Amino acid sequence: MSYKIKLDGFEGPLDLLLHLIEKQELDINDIPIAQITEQYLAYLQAMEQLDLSIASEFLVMGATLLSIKAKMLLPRPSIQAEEGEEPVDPREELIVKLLEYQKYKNVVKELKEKELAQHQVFNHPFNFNGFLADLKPPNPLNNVSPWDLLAVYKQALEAAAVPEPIHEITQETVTVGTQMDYILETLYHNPDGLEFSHLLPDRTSTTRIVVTFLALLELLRLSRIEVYQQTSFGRILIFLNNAGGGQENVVC
Amino acid sequence: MLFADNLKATIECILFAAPEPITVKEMAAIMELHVEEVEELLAELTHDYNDTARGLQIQAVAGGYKMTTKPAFAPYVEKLCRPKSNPLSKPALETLAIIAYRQPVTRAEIEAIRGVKVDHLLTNLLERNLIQEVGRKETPGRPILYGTTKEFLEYLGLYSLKDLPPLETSPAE
Amino acid sequence: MLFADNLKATIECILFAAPEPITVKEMAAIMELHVEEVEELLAELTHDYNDTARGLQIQAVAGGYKMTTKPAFAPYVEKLCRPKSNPLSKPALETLAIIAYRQPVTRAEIEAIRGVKVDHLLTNLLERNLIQEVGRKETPGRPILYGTTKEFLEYLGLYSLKDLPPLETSPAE
Repeated sequence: MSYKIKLDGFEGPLDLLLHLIEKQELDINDIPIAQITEQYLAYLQAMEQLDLSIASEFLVMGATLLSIKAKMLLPRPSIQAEEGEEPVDPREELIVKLLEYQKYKNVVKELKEKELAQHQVFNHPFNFNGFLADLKPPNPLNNVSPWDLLAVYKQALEAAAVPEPIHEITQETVTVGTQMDYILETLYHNPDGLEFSHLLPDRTSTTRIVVTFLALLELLRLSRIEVYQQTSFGRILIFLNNAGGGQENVVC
Repeated sequence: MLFADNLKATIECILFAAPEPITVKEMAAIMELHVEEVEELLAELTHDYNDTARGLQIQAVAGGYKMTTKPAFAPYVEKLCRPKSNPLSKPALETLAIIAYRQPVTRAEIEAIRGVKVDHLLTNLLERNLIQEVGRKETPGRPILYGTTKEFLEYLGLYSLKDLPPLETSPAE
Repeated sequence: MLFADNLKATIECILFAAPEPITVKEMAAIMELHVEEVEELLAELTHDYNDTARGLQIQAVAGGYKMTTKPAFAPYVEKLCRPKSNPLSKPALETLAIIAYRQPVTRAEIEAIRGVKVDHLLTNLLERNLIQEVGRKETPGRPILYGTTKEFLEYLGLYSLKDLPPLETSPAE
Protein backbone atom coordinates (compact mmCIF):
# COMPACT_ATOMS: atom_id res chain seq x y z
CA MET A 1 0.00 0.00 0.00
CA SER A 2 1.49 3.31 -1.05
CA TYR A 3 0.13 5.00 2.06
CA LYS A 4 2.84 3.38 4.12
CA ILE A 5 5.32 6.02 3.16
CA LYS A 6 6.22 8.51 5.87
CA LEU A 7 3.18 7.83 7.99
CA ASP A 8 4.68 9.38 11.07
CA GLY A 9 6.00 12.24 8.98
CA PHE A 10 2.75 14.13 9.41
CA GLU A 11 2.70 16.57 12.20
CA GLY A 12 -1.08 16.44 12.58
CA PRO A 13 -4.36 15.79 10.84
CA LEU A 14 -4.31 19.17 9.05
CA ASP A 15 -0.85 18.41 7.71
CA LEU A 16 -2.05 15.05 6.43
CA LEU A 17 -5.18 16.52 4.83
CA LEU A 18 -3.20 19.24 3.10
CA HIS A 19 -0.81 16.63 1.82
CA LEU A 20 -3.68 14.63 0.32
CA ILE A 21 -5.20 17.75 -1.26
CA GLU A 22 -1.94 19.06 -2.67
CA LYS A 23 -0.78 15.72 -3.97
CA GLN A 24 -3.91 15.37 -6.05
CA GLU A 25 -4.02 19.05 -6.95
CA LEU A 26 -7.51 19.39 -5.57
CA ASP A 27 -9.21 22.74 -5.05
CA ILE A 28 -8.99 23.43 -1.38
CA ASN A 29 -12.13 25.58 -1.55
CA ASP A 30 -14.17 22.73 -2.97
CA ILE A 31 -12.85 19.59 -1.39
CA PRO A 32 -14.38 16.36 -2.68
CA ILE A 33 -15.15 15.34 0.84
CA ALA A 34 -16.12 11.73 0.18
CA GLN A 35 -12.87 11.05 -1.67
CA ILE A 36 -10.69 12.81 0.89
CA THR A 37 -12.42 11.12 3.81
CA GLU A 38 -11.83 7.73 2.28
CA GLN A 39 -8.14 8.44 1.72
CA TYR A 40 -7.72 9.92 5.15
CA LEU A 41 -9.27 6.91 6.84
CA ALA A 42 -7.10 4.62 4.74
CA TYR A 43 -4.08 6.37 6.22
CA LEU A 44 -5.35 5.82 9.73
CA GLN A 45 -5.96 2.18 8.96
CA ALA A 46 -2.45 1.80 7.62
CA MET A 47 -1.11 3.36 10.76
CA GLU A 48 -3.08 0.91 12.84
CA GLN A 49 -1.75 -2.01 10.84
CA LEU A 50 1.76 -0.78 11.45
CA ASP A 51 0.86 -0.71 15.11
CA LEU A 52 1.64 2.97 15.35
CA SER A 53 -0.18 4.65 18.15
CA ILE A 54 -2.46 7.15 16.52
CA ALA A 55 -2.62 10.48 18.23
CA SER A 56 -6.14 11.38 19.31
CA GLU A 57 -6.14 14.47 17.08
CA PHE A 58 -6.08 12.18 14.02
CA LEU A 59 -9.10 10.25 15.25
CA VAL A 60 -11.03 13.42 16.04
CA MET A 61 -10.41 14.65 12.51
CA GLY A 62 -11.55 11.31 11.10
CA ALA A 63 -14.83 11.69 12.96
CA THR A 64 -15.18 15.27 11.78
CA LEU A 65 -14.68 14.22 8.16
CA LEU A 66 -17.29 11.50 8.48
CA SER A 67 -19.77 13.90 10.00
CA ILE A 68 -19.19 16.43 7.22
CA LYS A 69 -19.60 13.68 4.65
CA ALA A 70 -22.90 12.67 6.24
CA LYS A 71 -24.20 16.25 6.24
CA MET A 72 -23.26 16.62 2.57
CA LEU A 73 -25.37 13.58 1.74
CA LEU A 74 -28.46 15.13 3.29
CA PRO A 75 -30.73 16.95 0.88
CA ARG A 76 -29.82 20.63 0.70
CA PRO A 77 -32.95 22.21 2.19
CA SER A 78 -32.68 20.22 5.38
CA ILE A 79 -29.35 21.71 6.25
CA GLN A 80 -30.53 25.18 5.40
CA ALA A 81 -30.57 27.27 8.52
CA GLU A 82 -33.40 29.51 9.61
CA GLU A 83 -35.01 31.71 7.03
CA GLY A 84 -33.02 34.60 5.67
CA GLU A 85 -29.71 32.89 6.22
CA GLU A 86 -27.50 31.46 3.53
CA PRO A 87 -27.21 27.71 3.51
CA VAL A 88 -24.06 26.73 5.32
CA ASP A 89 -21.53 24.52 3.57
CA PRO A 90 -20.66 21.83 6.12
CA ARG A 91 -17.08 21.95 4.86
CA GLU A 92 -16.66 25.63 5.56
CA GLU A 93 -15.13 25.41 9.02
CA LEU A 94 -12.64 22.80 7.88
CA ILE A 95 -11.73 24.81 4.78
CA VAL A 96 -11.08 27.92 6.84
CA LYS A 97 -8.81 25.91 9.13
CA LEU A 98 -6.94 24.34 6.25
CA LEU A 99 -6.40 27.68 4.51
CA GLU A 100 -5.12 29.22 7.74
CA TYR A 101 -2.78 26.33 8.40
CA GLN A 102 -1.58 26.34 4.81
CA LYS A 103 -0.46 29.95 5.10
CA TYR A 104 2.00 29.03 7.85
CA LYS A 105 3.04 25.80 6.21
CA ASN A 106 3.93 27.74 3.07
CA VAL A 107 5.91 30.44 4.82
CA VAL A 108 7.95 27.88 6.73
CA LYS A 109 9.87 27.05 3.56
CA GLU A 110 11.03 30.63 3.28
CA LEU A 111 11.85 30.89 6.98
CA LYS A 112 13.86 27.69 6.72
CA GLU A 113 15.99 29.28 4.02
CA LYS A 114 16.60 32.30 6.21
CA GLU A 115 17.46 30.07 9.14
CA LEU A 116 19.98 28.07 7.13
CA ALA A 117 21.49 31.26 5.70
CA GLN A 118 22.07 32.57 9.23
CA HIS A 119 23.62 29.25 10.16
CA GLN A 120 26.30 30.05 7.59
CA VAL A 121 27.50 33.23 9.26
CA PHE A 122 29.65 33.49 12.35
CA ASN A 123 30.33 36.11 14.96
CA HIS A 124 33.60 37.20 16.41
CA PRO A 125 33.98 35.77 19.93
CA PHE A 126 35.24 39.02 21.40
CA ASN A 127 36.74 38.52 24.82
CA PHE A 128 35.53 41.43 26.95
CA ASN A 129 37.36 40.31 30.06
CA GLY A 130 40.62 39.84 28.23
CA PHE A 131 40.24 43.25 26.68
CA LEU A 132 39.45 44.93 29.98
CA ALA A 133 42.31 43.15 31.75
CA ASP A 134 44.74 44.98 29.50
CA LEU A 135 43.25 48.35 30.40
CA LYS A 136 43.65 50.43 33.52
CA PRO A 137 40.60 49.97 35.74
CA PRO A 138 38.24 52.94 35.73
CA ASN A 139 38.74 55.55 38.40
CA PRO A 140 36.18 54.76 41.11
CA LEU A 141 36.83 58.20 42.62
CA ASN A 142 36.03 59.93 39.37
CA ASN A 143 33.72 62.51 40.90
CA VAL A 144 35.26 62.62 44.36
CA SER A 145 37.66 65.34 45.48
CA PRO A 146 39.87 65.16 48.58
CA TRP A 147 37.55 67.73 50.12
CA ASP A 148 34.57 65.48 49.55
CA LEU A 149 36.44 62.79 51.38
CA LEU A 150 37.03 65.14 54.30
CA ALA A 151 33.37 66.12 54.39
CA VAL A 152 32.28 62.47 54.43
CA TYR A 153 34.77 61.71 57.19
CA LYS A 154 33.48 64.59 59.33
CA GLN A 155 29.92 63.40 58.84
CA ALA A 156 30.91 59.91 59.92
CA LEU A 157 32.58 61.23 63.04
CA GLU A 158 29.58 63.38 63.93
CA ALA A 159 27.18 60.52 63.40
CA ALA A 160 29.34 58.30 65.55
CA ALA A 161 29.48 60.87 68.37
CA VAL A 162 25.71 61.13 68.88
CA PRO A 163 24.21 57.72 69.60
CA GLU A 164 26.85 56.34 71.91
CA PRO A 165 25.91 58.10 75.16
CA ILE A 166 22.27 57.06 74.74
CA HIS A 167 23.29 53.43 74.55
CA GLU A 168 25.27 53.67 77.76
CA ILE A 169 22.27 54.84 79.77
CA THR A 170 19.87 52.17 78.65
CA GLN A 171 19.45 49.39 81.16
CA GLU A 172 19.48 46.13 79.31
CA THR A 173 16.82 43.70 80.39
CA VAL A 174 17.61 40.36 78.85
CA THR A 175 16.35 37.05 80.15
CA VAL A 176 17.13 33.53 79.05
CA GLY A 177 13.48 33.18 77.97
CA THR A 178 13.42 36.23 75.69
CA GLN A 179 16.77 35.24 74.20
CA MET A 180 15.50 31.73 73.50
CA ASP A 181 12.56 33.17 71.58
CA TYR A 182 14.88 35.57 69.82
CA ILE A 183 17.28 32.78 68.80
CA LEU A 184 14.48 30.55 67.49
CA GLU A 185 12.99 33.43 65.55
CA THR A 186 16.34 34.48 64.09
CA LEU A 187 17.25 30.92 63.11
CA TYR A 188 13.84 30.48 61.51
CA HIS A 189 14.65 33.34 59.15
CA ASN A 190 18.16 32.00 58.48
CA PRO A 191 17.75 28.38 57.37
CA ASP A 192 21.37 28.31 56.21
CA GLY A 193 22.59 28.57 59.77
CA LEU A 194 24.24 31.32 61.80
CA GLU A 195 27.31 31.76 63.91
CA PHE A 196 26.91 32.69 67.55
CA SER A 197 28.23 36.20 66.91
CA HIS A 198 25.38 36.77 64.49
CA LEU A 199 22.93 36.41 67.32
CA LEU A 200 24.38 39.47 69.02
CA PRO A 201 24.25 43.11 68.08
CA ASP A 202 27.48 44.81 67.08
CA ARG A 203 28.26 46.37 70.40
CA THR A 204 26.65 44.73 73.34
CA SER A 205 26.94 44.10 77.02
CA THR A 206 28.65 41.16 78.63
CA THR A 207 25.31 40.35 80.27
CA ARG A 208 23.62 39.92 76.91
CA ILE A 209 26.42 37.69 75.63
CA VAL A 210 26.25 35.46 78.71
CA VAL A 211 22.44 35.28 78.73
CA THR A 212 22.31 34.54 75.00
CA PHE A 213 24.82 31.76 75.47
CA LEU A 214 22.78 30.27 78.31
CA ALA A 215 19.70 30.44 76.12
CA LEU A 216 21.63 28.62 73.40
CA LEU A 217 22.62 25.83 75.78
CA GLU A 218 19.05 25.47 76.96
CA LEU A 219 17.73 25.20 73.38
CA LEU A 220 20.39 22.64 72.61
CA ARG A 221 19.30 20.58 75.62
CA LEU A 222 15.71 20.74 74.43
CA SER A 223 16.87 19.65 70.92
CA ARG A 224 15.25 22.72 69.42
CA ILE A 225 18.49 23.63 67.68
CA GLU A 226 21.50 21.87 66.22
CA VAL A 227 25.12 22.87 66.07
CA TYR A 228 27.61 21.87 63.39
CA GLN A 229 31.31 22.32 62.91
CA GLN A 230 32.68 21.07 59.60
CA THR A 231 36.36 21.08 60.49
CA SER A 232 38.20 21.48 63.77
CA PHE A 233 38.63 25.18 64.53
CA GLY A 234 36.20 25.85 61.66
CA ARG A 235 33.09 27.98 61.87
CA ILE A 236 30.46 26.70 64.26
CA LEU A 237 27.02 27.02 62.69
CA ILE A 238 23.72 26.93 64.54
CA PHE A 239 20.55 25.61 62.85
CA LEU A 240 16.95 25.21 63.83
CA ASN A 241 16.23 21.54 64.53
CA ASN A 242 13.30 20.83 62.28
CA ALA A 243 13.35 17.11 62.96
CA GLY A 244 12.39 16.80 66.58
CA GLY A 245 12.04 18.39 69.96
CA GLY A 246 9.47 20.78 68.63
CA GLN A 247 6.77 19.61 71.01
CA GLU A 248 8.35 20.78 74.19
CA ASN A 249 7.31 24.20 75.22
CA VAL A 250 9.83 26.74 76.18
CA VAL A 251 9.51 27.43 79.86
CA CYS A 252 11.46 30.03 81.61
CA MET B 1 39.15 64.62 17.82
CA LEU B 2 38.53 61.90 15.28
CA PHE B 3 38.91 62.35 11.55
CA ALA B 4 36.41 60.94 9.07
CA ASP B 5 38.50 57.85 8.36
CA ASN B 6 38.97 57.29 12.03
CA LEU B 7 35.25 57.59 12.59
CA LYS B 8 34.62 54.75 10.20
CA ALA B 9 37.39 52.78 11.86
CA THR B 10 35.76 53.39 15.23
CA ILE B 11 32.46 51.99 13.99
CA GLU B 12 34.40 49.05 12.65
CA CYS B 13 35.87 48.43 16.11
CA ILE B 14 32.54 48.72 17.83
CA LEU B 15 30.84 46.32 15.40
CA PHE B 16 33.73 43.91 15.77
CA ALA B 17 33.61 43.89 19.56
CA ALA B 18 29.86 44.10 20.19
CA PRO B 19 28.53 40.77 21.45
CA GLU B 20 25.11 41.34 19.90
CA PRO B 21 23.62 43.59 17.24
CA ILE B 22 24.21 47.18 18.22
CA THR B 23 21.89 50.03 17.28
CA VAL B 24 22.92 53.23 15.57
CA LYS B 25 21.75 55.06 18.65
CA GLU B 26 24.08 53.07 20.89
CA MET B 27 26.98 53.68 18.54
CA ALA B 28 26.19 57.39 18.45
CA ALA B 29 26.22 57.49 22.26
CA ILE B 30 29.60 55.77 22.44
CA MET B 31 31.12 58.02 19.80
CA GLU B 32 29.37 61.17 20.96
CA LEU B 33 28.05 61.83 17.47
CA HIS B 34 24.63 62.49 16.01
CA VAL B 35 22.61 59.50 14.87
CA GLU B 36 22.57 60.87 11.32
CA GLU B 37 26.37 61.06 11.18
CA VAL B 38 26.68 57.48 12.38
CA GLU B 39 24.09 56.35 9.86
CA GLU B 40 26.07 57.90 7.04
CA LEU B 41 29.39 56.44 8.18
CA LEU B 42 27.80 53.07 8.74
CA ALA B 43 26.35 53.06 5.23
CA GLU B 44 29.80 53.77 3.81
CA LEU B 45 31.43 51.10 5.92
CA THR B 46 28.74 48.56 5.04
CA HIS B 47 29.34 49.32 1.39
CA ASP B 48 33.14 48.91 1.84
CA TYR B 49 32.58 45.53 3.39
CA ASN B 50 29.72 43.98 1.55
CA ASP B 51 30.62 44.94 -1.99
CA THR B 52 34.25 43.99 -2.01
CA ALA B 53 36.28 40.83 -2.01
CA ARG B 54 36.22 40.58 1.74
CA GLY B 55 35.36 37.71 4.00
CA LEU B 56 33.34 39.77 6.43
CA GLN B 57 30.03 41.58 6.11
CA ILE B 58 27.92 43.98 8.11
CA GLN B 59 24.41 42.67 8.67
CA ALA B 60 21.32 44.64 9.67
CA VAL B 61 19.58 42.38 12.16
CA ALA B 62 17.32 42.60 15.19
CA GLY B 63 17.10 46.38 15.07
CA GLY B 64 20.88 46.77 14.99
CA TYR B 65 24.03 45.93 13.12
CA LYS B 66 26.63 43.26 13.51
CA MET B 67 29.75 42.04 11.80
CA THR B 68 29.73 38.42 10.64
CA THR B 69 31.55 36.17 8.23
CA LYS B 70 30.08 35.95 4.75
CA PRO B 71 28.08 32.76 4.16
CA ALA B 72 30.35 31.66 1.30
CA PHE B 73 33.15 30.95 3.76
CA ALA B 74 31.09 28.88 6.16
CA PRO B 75 32.77 25.58 5.21
CA TYR B 76 36.12 26.93 6.41
CA VAL B 77 34.86 28.64 9.52
CA GLU B 78 32.93 25.54 10.51
CA LYS B 79 36.18 23.62 10.68
CA LEU B 80 37.32 26.04 13.32
CA CYS B 81 34.31 26.87 15.47
CA ARG B 82 31.96 24.92 17.57
CA PRO B 83 29.16 24.05 15.16
CA LYS B 84 26.03 26.11 15.56
CA SER B 85 23.05 24.56 17.30
CA ASN B 86 20.95 22.30 15.12
CA PRO B 87 18.44 23.93 12.83
CA LEU B 88 14.85 23.80 14.07
CA SER B 89 12.62 20.86 13.21
CA LYS B 90 9.76 21.53 10.82
CA PRO B 91 7.09 21.42 13.55
CA ALA B 92 9.16 23.78 15.73
CA LEU B 93 9.64 26.22 12.86
CA GLU B 94 5.94 26.02 12.01
CA THR B 95 5.03 26.83 15.62
CA LEU B 96 7.57 29.63 15.65
CA ALA B 97 6.06 31.04 12.45
CA ILE B 98 2.58 31.07 13.95
CA ILE B 99 3.89 32.90 17.02
CA ALA B 100 5.87 35.37 14.89
CA TYR B 101 2.89 36.33 12.75
CA ARG B 102 0.15 36.15 15.37
CA GLN B 103 1.91 37.49 18.46
CA PRO B 104 0.88 37.89 21.18
CA VAL B 105 -0.72 34.47 21.02
CA THR B 106 -1.71 31.75 23.51
CA ARG B 107 -0.86 28.09 23.38
CA ALA B 108 -4.50 27.19 22.71
CA GLU B 109 -4.59 29.55 19.74
CA ILE B 110 -1.45 27.99 18.27
CA GLU B 111 -2.86 24.51 18.80
CA ALA B 112 -6.11 25.52 17.10
CA ILE B 113 -4.15 26.48 13.98
CA ARG B 114 -1.78 23.52 13.93
CA GLY B 115 -4.38 20.98 15.04
CA VAL B 116 -1.93 19.32 17.42
CA LYS B 117 -0.46 19.91 20.86
CA VAL B 118 2.55 22.18 21.04
CA ASP B 119 3.70 22.03 24.71
CA HIS B 120 7.07 20.45 24.09
CA LEU B 121 7.69 22.65 21.06
CA LEU B 122 7.03 25.76 23.14
CA THR B 123 9.45 24.51 25.80
CA ASN B 124 12.08 23.97 23.14
CA LEU B 125 11.57 27.43 21.63
CA LEU B 126 11.63 29.04 25.08
CA GLU B 127 14.87 27.23 25.91
CA ARG B 128 16.44 28.44 22.71
CA ASN B 129 15.40 31.94 23.65
CA LEU B 130 13.51 32.38 20.39
CA ILE B 131 10.19 33.12 22.09
CA GLN B 132 9.23 34.58 25.44
CA GLU B 133 6.20 35.09 27.62
CA VAL B 134 4.89 38.56 26.94
CA GLY B 135 1.91 38.69 29.26
CA ARG B 136 -1.42 37.11 30.09
CA LYS B 137 -4.59 37.17 28.05
CA GLU B 138 -7.47 38.71 29.96
CA THR B 139 -9.78 35.76 29.38
CA PRO B 140 -10.81 33.02 31.82
CA GLY B 141 -7.74 31.19 33.08
CA ARG B 142 -5.57 34.15 32.07
CA PRO B 143 -3.49 32.04 29.65
CA ILE B 144 0.12 33.00 28.91
CA LEU B 145 0.71 35.03 25.77
CA TYR B 146 3.83 34.30 23.73
CA GLY B 147 5.85 36.54 21.46
CA THR B 148 9.18 36.35 19.69
CA THR B 149 12.48 37.67 21.09
CA LYS B 150 15.28 39.82 19.73
CA GLU B 151 17.24 36.58 19.37
CA PHE B 152 14.52 35.32 17.03
CA LEU B 153 15.17 38.22 14.67
CA GLU B 154 18.89 37.56 14.85
CA TYR B 155 18.30 33.85 14.34
CA LEU B 156 16.57 34.44 11.01
CA GLY B 157 18.67 37.46 10.08
CA LEU B 158 15.68 39.83 10.14
CA TYR B 159 15.97 43.51 11.01
CA SER B 160 12.43 43.72 12.33
CA LEU B 161 9.18 41.75 12.34
CA LYS B 162 8.14 43.78 9.32
CA ASP B 163 10.77 41.88 7.32
CA LEU B 164 8.96 38.57 7.76
CA PRO B 165 7.90 37.24 4.36
CA PRO B 166 4.21 37.90 3.65
CA LEU B 167 1.74 35.12 4.37
CA GLU B 168 0.27 33.65 1.19
CA THR B 169 -2.60 31.24 0.90
CA SER B 170 -1.63 29.68 -2.37
CA PRO B 171 1.25 27.22 -2.37
CA ALA B 172 4.50 29.16 -2.55
CA GLU B 173 5.93 27.40 -5.58
CA MET C 1 38.25 26.26 -5.92
CA LEU C 2 39.08 29.58 -4.32
CA PHE C 3 40.52 32.56 -6.16
CA ALA C 4 43.30 34.65 -4.74
CA ASP C 5 40.94 37.31 -3.40
CA ASN C 6 38.80 34.65 -1.86
CA LEU C 7 41.81 33.08 -0.25
CA LYS C 8 42.59 36.31 1.56
CA ALA C 9 38.93 36.62 2.50
CA THR C 10 38.99 33.09 3.88
CA ILE C 11 41.94 33.92 6.10
CA GLU C 12 40.07 37.03 7.18
CA CYS C 13 37.07 34.88 8.18
CA ILE C 14 39.21 32.40 10.04
CA LEU C 15 41.03 35.11 12.00
CA PHE C 16 37.71 36.81 12.74
CA ALA C 17 35.93 33.71 14.00
CA ALA C 18 38.80 31.99 15.81
CA PRO C 19 38.31 32.06 19.56
CA GLU C 20 42.08 31.95 20.15
CA PRO C 21 45.21 32.94 18.23
CA ILE C 22 45.58 30.57 15.32
CA THR C 23 48.82 29.37 13.74
CA VAL C 24 49.70 29.46 10.05
CA LYS C 25 49.84 25.68 10.14
CA GLU C 26 46.28 25.44 11.43
CA MET C 27 45.07 27.86 8.78
CA ALA C 28 46.88 25.90 6.08
CA ALA C 29 45.17 22.71 7.27
CA ILE C 30 41.73 24.32 7.19
CA MET C 31 42.27 25.79 3.75
CA GLU C 32 44.14 22.80 2.38
CA LEU C 33 47.02 24.98 1.25
CA HIS C 34 50.77 24.96 1.79
CA VAL C 35 52.10 26.82 4.79
CA GLU C 36 54.12 29.08 2.48
CA GLU C 37 51.03 30.10 0.56
CA VAL C 38 49.17 30.96 3.73
CA GLU C 39 52.16 32.93 5.00
CA GLU C 40 52.18 35.00 1.85
CA LEU C 41 48.45 35.66 1.90
CA LEU C 42 48.57 36.45 5.59
CA ALA C 43 51.36 38.95 5.05
CA GLU C 44 49.27 40.70 2.39
CA LEU C 45 46.19 40.72 4.55
CA THR C 46 48.13 42.00 7.56
CA HIS C 47 49.46 44.76 5.38
CA ASP C 48 45.95 45.64 4.15
CA TYR C 49 44.75 45.89 7.71
CA ASN C 50 47.59 47.44 9.60
CA ASP C 51 48.68 50.12 7.18
CA THR C 52 45.32 51.61 6.33
CA ALA C 53 42.72 53.67 8.04
CA ARG C 54 41.05 50.67 9.57
CA GLY C 55 39.98 50.01 13.12
CA LEU C 56 41.14 46.42 13.21
CA GLN C 57 44.57 44.87 13.03
CA ILE C 58 46.12 41.46 12.72
CA GLN C 59 48.45 40.74 15.59
CA ALA C 60 51.09 38.07 15.93
CA VAL C 61 50.70 36.66 19.42
CA ALA C 62 51.58 33.49 21.28
CA GLY C 63 52.89 31.75 18.19
CA GLY C 64 49.73 32.53 16.24
CA TYR C 65 47.69 35.33 14.78
CA LYS C 66 44.54 37.06 15.87
CA MET C 67 42.33 39.93 14.82
CA THR C 68 41.96 42.68 17.40
CA THR C 69 40.93 46.30 17.62
CA LYS C 70 43.70 48.86 17.19
CA PRO C 71 44.82 50.37 20.49
CA ALA C 72 43.86 53.88 19.38
CA PHE C 73 40.20 52.90 19.54
CA ALA C 74 40.36 51.22 22.91
CA PRO C 75 38.46 54.01 24.69
CA TYR C 76 35.42 53.38 22.46
CA VAL C 77 35.54 49.65 22.86
CA GLU C 78 35.89 50.21 26.58
CA LYS C 79 32.70 52.26 26.60
CA LEU C 80 30.99 49.33 24.93
CA CYS C 81 32.29 46.79 27.43
CA ARG C 82 31.83 49.00 30.43
CA PRO C 83 28.85 51.19 29.70
CA LYS C 84 28.76 52.71 33.16
CA SER C 85 31.64 52.66 35.57
CA ASN C 86 30.27 52.04 39.02
CA PRO C 87 30.88 54.93 41.37
CA LEU C 88 31.41 54.11 45.03
CA SER C 89 28.34 53.92 47.22
CA LYS C 90 27.96 56.41 50.05
CA PRO C 91 28.79 53.83 52.76
CA ALA C 92 31.85 52.67 50.82
CA LEU C 93 33.07 56.23 50.42
CA GLU C 94 32.53 56.88 54.13
CA THR C 95 34.51 53.76 55.03
CA LEU C 96 37.25 54.82 52.65
CA ALA C 97 37.38 58.28 54.26
CA ILE C 98 37.72 56.76 57.72
CA ILE C 99 40.54 54.53 56.54
CA ALA C 100 42.26 57.42 54.74
CA TYR C 101 42.26 59.63 57.82
CA ARG C 102 42.80 57.02 60.50
CA GLN C 103 45.18 54.61 58.82
CA PRO C 104 46.44 52.16 59.84
CA VAL C 105 43.09 51.10 61.22
CA THR C 106 41.34 47.79 62.05
CA ARG C 107 37.91 46.66 60.95
CA ALA C 108 36.63 46.87 64.52
CA GLU C 109 37.80 50.47 64.79
CA ILE C 110 36.00 51.40 61.58
CA GLU C 111 32.88 49.62 62.76
CA ALA C 112 33.05 51.48 66.06
CA ILE C 113 32.78 54.76 64.16
CA ARG C 114 30.25 53.68 61.54
CA GLY C 115 28.13 51.67 63.99
CA VAL C 116 27.52 48.89 61.43
CA LYS C 117 29.42 45.96 59.95
CA VAL C 118 31.77 46.89 57.12
CA ASP C 119 33.04 43.49 55.88
CA HIS C 120 31.52 43.71 52.43
CA LEU C 121 32.51 47.35 52.08
CA LEU C 122 36.12 46.46 52.86
CA THR C 123 35.99 43.66 50.28
CA ASN C 124 34.67 46.11 47.72
CA LEU C 125 37.40 48.66 48.48
CA LEU C 126 40.07 45.97 48.39
CA GLU C 127 38.80 44.72 45.02
CA ARG C 128 38.89 48.21 43.62
CA ASN C 129 42.44 48.52 44.80
CA LEU C 130 41.66 51.56 46.96
CA ILE C 131 42.82 50.04 50.25
CA GLN C 132 45.23 47.29 51.24
CA GLU C 133 46.30 45.32 54.27
CA VAL C 134 49.25 47.06 55.82
CA GLY C 135 49.97 44.83 58.81
CA ARG C 136 48.57 43.41 62.02
CA LYS C 137 47.74 45.22 65.21
CA GLU C 138 49.58 43.80 68.21
CA THR C 139 46.46 43.31 70.30
CA PRO C 140 44.57 40.09 71.12
CA GLY C 141 43.47 38.41 67.90
CA ARG C 142 46.08 40.40 65.95
CA PRO C 143 43.46 42.09 63.73
CA ILE C 144 44.39 43.21 60.22
CA LEU C 145 45.30 46.86 59.76
CA TYR C 146 44.09 48.64 56.65
CA GLY C 147 45.56 51.60 54.80
CA THR C 148 45.03 53.30 51.45
CA THR C 149 46.93 52.36 48.29
CA LYS C 150 49.10 54.24 45.84
CA GLU C 151 46.19 54.03 43.39
CA PHE C 152 43.97 55.80 45.92
CA LEU C 153 46.32 58.80 45.81
CA GLU C 154 46.45 58.61 42.01
CA TYR C 155 42.68 58.59 41.69
CA LEU C 156 42.38 61.63 43.90
CA GLY C 157 45.28 63.37 42.19
CA LEU C 158 47.25 63.58 45.46
CA TYR C 159 51.00 63.35 45.76
CA SER C 160 51.00 61.94 49.27
CA LEU C 161 48.68 61.38 52.20
CA LYS C 162 49.90 64.67 53.65
CA ASP C 163 47.98 66.38 50.88
CA LEU C 164 44.63 65.21 52.24
CA PRO C 165 42.81 68.29 53.51
CA PRO C 166 43.46 68.56 57.27
CA LEU C 167 40.74 67.94 59.78
CA GLU C 168 41.05 71.24 61.64
CA THR C 169 38.39 70.55 64.20
CA SER C 170 39.92 67.20 64.85
CA PRO C 171 38.36 65.65 67.94
CA ALA C 172 40.88 64.46 70.47
CA GLU C 173 41.84 60.88 69.79
